[in-house]
Amino acid sequence: MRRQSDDAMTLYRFVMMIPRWWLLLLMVVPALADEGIFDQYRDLMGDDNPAIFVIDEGEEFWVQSQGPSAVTLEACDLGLGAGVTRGAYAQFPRYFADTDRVMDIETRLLYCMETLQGRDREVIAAKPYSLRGDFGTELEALVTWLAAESEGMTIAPEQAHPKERAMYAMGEEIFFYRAGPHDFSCATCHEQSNKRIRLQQLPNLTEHTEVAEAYGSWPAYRMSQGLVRTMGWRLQDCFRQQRWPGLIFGSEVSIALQTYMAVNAAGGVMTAPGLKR
Amino acid sequence: MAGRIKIRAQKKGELTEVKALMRHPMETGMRKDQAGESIPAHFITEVAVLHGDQTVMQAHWGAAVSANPFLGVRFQGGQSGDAVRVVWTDNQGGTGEGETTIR
Amino acid sequence: MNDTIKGRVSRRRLLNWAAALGALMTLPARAWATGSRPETAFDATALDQALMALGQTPTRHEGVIFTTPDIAENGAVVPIRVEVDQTVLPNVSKVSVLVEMNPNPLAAVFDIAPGTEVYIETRVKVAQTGNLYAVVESDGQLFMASRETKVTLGGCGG
Amino acid sequence: MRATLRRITLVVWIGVAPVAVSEDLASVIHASFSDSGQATLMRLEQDPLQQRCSQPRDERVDDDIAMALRQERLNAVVFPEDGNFLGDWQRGSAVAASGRGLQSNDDPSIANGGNCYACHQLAPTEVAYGTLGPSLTQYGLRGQSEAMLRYTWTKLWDTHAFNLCSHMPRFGAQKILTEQQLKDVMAFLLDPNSSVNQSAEGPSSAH
Repeated sequence: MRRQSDDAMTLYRFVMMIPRWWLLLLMVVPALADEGIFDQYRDLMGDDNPAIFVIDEGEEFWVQSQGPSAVTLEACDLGLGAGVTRGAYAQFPRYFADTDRVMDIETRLLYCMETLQGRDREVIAAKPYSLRGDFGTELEALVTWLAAESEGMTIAPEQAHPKERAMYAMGEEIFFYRAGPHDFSCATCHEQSNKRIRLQQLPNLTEHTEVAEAYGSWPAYRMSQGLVRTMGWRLQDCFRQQRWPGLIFGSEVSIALQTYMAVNAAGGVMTAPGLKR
Repeated sequence: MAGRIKIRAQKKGELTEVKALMRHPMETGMRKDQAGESIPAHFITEVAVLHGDQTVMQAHWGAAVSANPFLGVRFQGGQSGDAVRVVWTDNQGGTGEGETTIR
Repeated sequence: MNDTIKGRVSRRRLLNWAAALGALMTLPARAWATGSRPETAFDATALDQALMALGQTPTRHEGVIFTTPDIAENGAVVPIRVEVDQTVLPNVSKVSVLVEMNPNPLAAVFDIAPGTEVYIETRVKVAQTGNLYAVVESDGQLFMASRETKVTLGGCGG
Repeated sequence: MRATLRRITLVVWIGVAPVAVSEDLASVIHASFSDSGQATLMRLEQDPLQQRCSQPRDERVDDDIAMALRQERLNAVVFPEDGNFLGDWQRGSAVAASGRGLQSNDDPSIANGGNCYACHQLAPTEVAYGTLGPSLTQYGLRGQSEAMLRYTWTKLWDTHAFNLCSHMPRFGAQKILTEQQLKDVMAFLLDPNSSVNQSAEGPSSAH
């Protein structure tokens, strides 16, 4: 008891010692600590997003003849019929009868490169994303262009097929699965609203509005890397930071988590490519 | 392949506002790649903004300008329909050029 | 960016471009004097050295309006803007931007033609928290403004 | 609907606890990852605590099993053998600031960090702090009584001893930090001279 009141007295004295300008500061700091901390930075940045180059590059890859078959990807069926690109991104992940599995847009593109162009899937899957020092990959460019082809459209992943619904259910289980030396799951950082890691705002991926904004802004130009990154990369890098082993490109876990996010985001709007730190 | 440039040029009262994005890695020469090998310096050294055949601004850059550089400048006397060009050269002999008309 | 053009250059365009570059080399000499690249200043590894190499120690002046963010989301891309109050600093011919904590502090030098507003926007790399400087040359004299920008670490593995 | 389903599953789990994950899910997870540097597939195996805590926050229940698990964690805490809880606050400050360690791309021969700032406010001069955990600025005001030392050590060693299914890593129990590093972090929190227990110096630093 004694101890407690001493502490209270110390605290009281301490507060009384604070000069007036300091109190003003106390009012300013919480404001800075809020979401608006980078508003000034963002205002000065404007909206000139270097991803605009990557969109063009993706479109050029789409119409470029490649592989042993020397054909373009223009006959690729992204779910809306052969060659239909407008709005296709917004409906992924989805079930495809020709492969009898749920696919995200990245694995679907690899499927088209393999089946239409005759290219070796393994070679592309071995390095889908840029490494340090690279200036973008074909897959990153294609995904960026296709996301731009869905800009302004409603996020509407298919959930009609049982395999699509099973994928969602699995994604939800994985989202909360804790493992590794740090006991981290996706939920560790992404099941609460209004939280930050360091100064980065963390989207609550279990909440519709926030997951829609987050999911709809990928792929995104990452200023820290000078590259456009895709959702598939985003998941790989999350698991690296979760101290988990390496997430395999196009794996069930990757597609399940994308399904979980896309369905939670359904009804939101595609704004990609985003501009992120 | 010569580098790409995206340019907007807009009349704002007496002034013409030019905003340009350039496609370039702007490597400092101090980074290492995933395999631990040094990534050679590769950055734009000279940039010029031209209104018609008049140079309105010429810049000398170091590697500290960010990747995929952004440049905004304003000059007097532009008219709608006039050509605005941005050209650059880099330390490896690469070049880039973009052109638009004032709106 | 709706009003954009693609800069992929065909051989014909490249020839045109070479002609333009030729024009660039000759025209400015006629119209206005552009400086040559200040190599020594770019090679300097300390702020004082770099400022010295630009000619003289600049004087602080309120006429130099330098805008930088207080806190940058990432040091790889820090947006900056330099403007000048031309009623107090007339005839500006040059704007330099320096980043104190970078391995080579001088980031960029802009030669401004007469009739061009002193209004420069760009994005620079800032290695760590420290001061950024804008130095302008007005009637042959150097003036400057400085601003501190905090560079923050990223989240999970920073 | 989904939440109800989850709750039913949860009840079943508790009945036969703690067998949480279906073999199907476990095999899918294993097939989706590959060894990467020090981050091997072994890390995907859940211990009983991880199994128990793989549920949404709002669906956790406090029951006998939870109490038993907490007690088990509490009993397993290893206190410093020499009885000395406090190391060097400046070294502790560096541990709190470093986020490296145990990632697939981290060099295992370099000491791990605690990454405290990712989630907590500590020294008021550091503006880049996260908010997943509570602010620990002025933590030292709580004093250095034996109870306080043991409480704080336990929180760092294994937070689940008090707060089952907390998001915080088990820095001692999982050997993320060494005993010496934990002592240094203790000093960073509790030493009156530590930057955690100072006020921000003025407008420019707090800005």
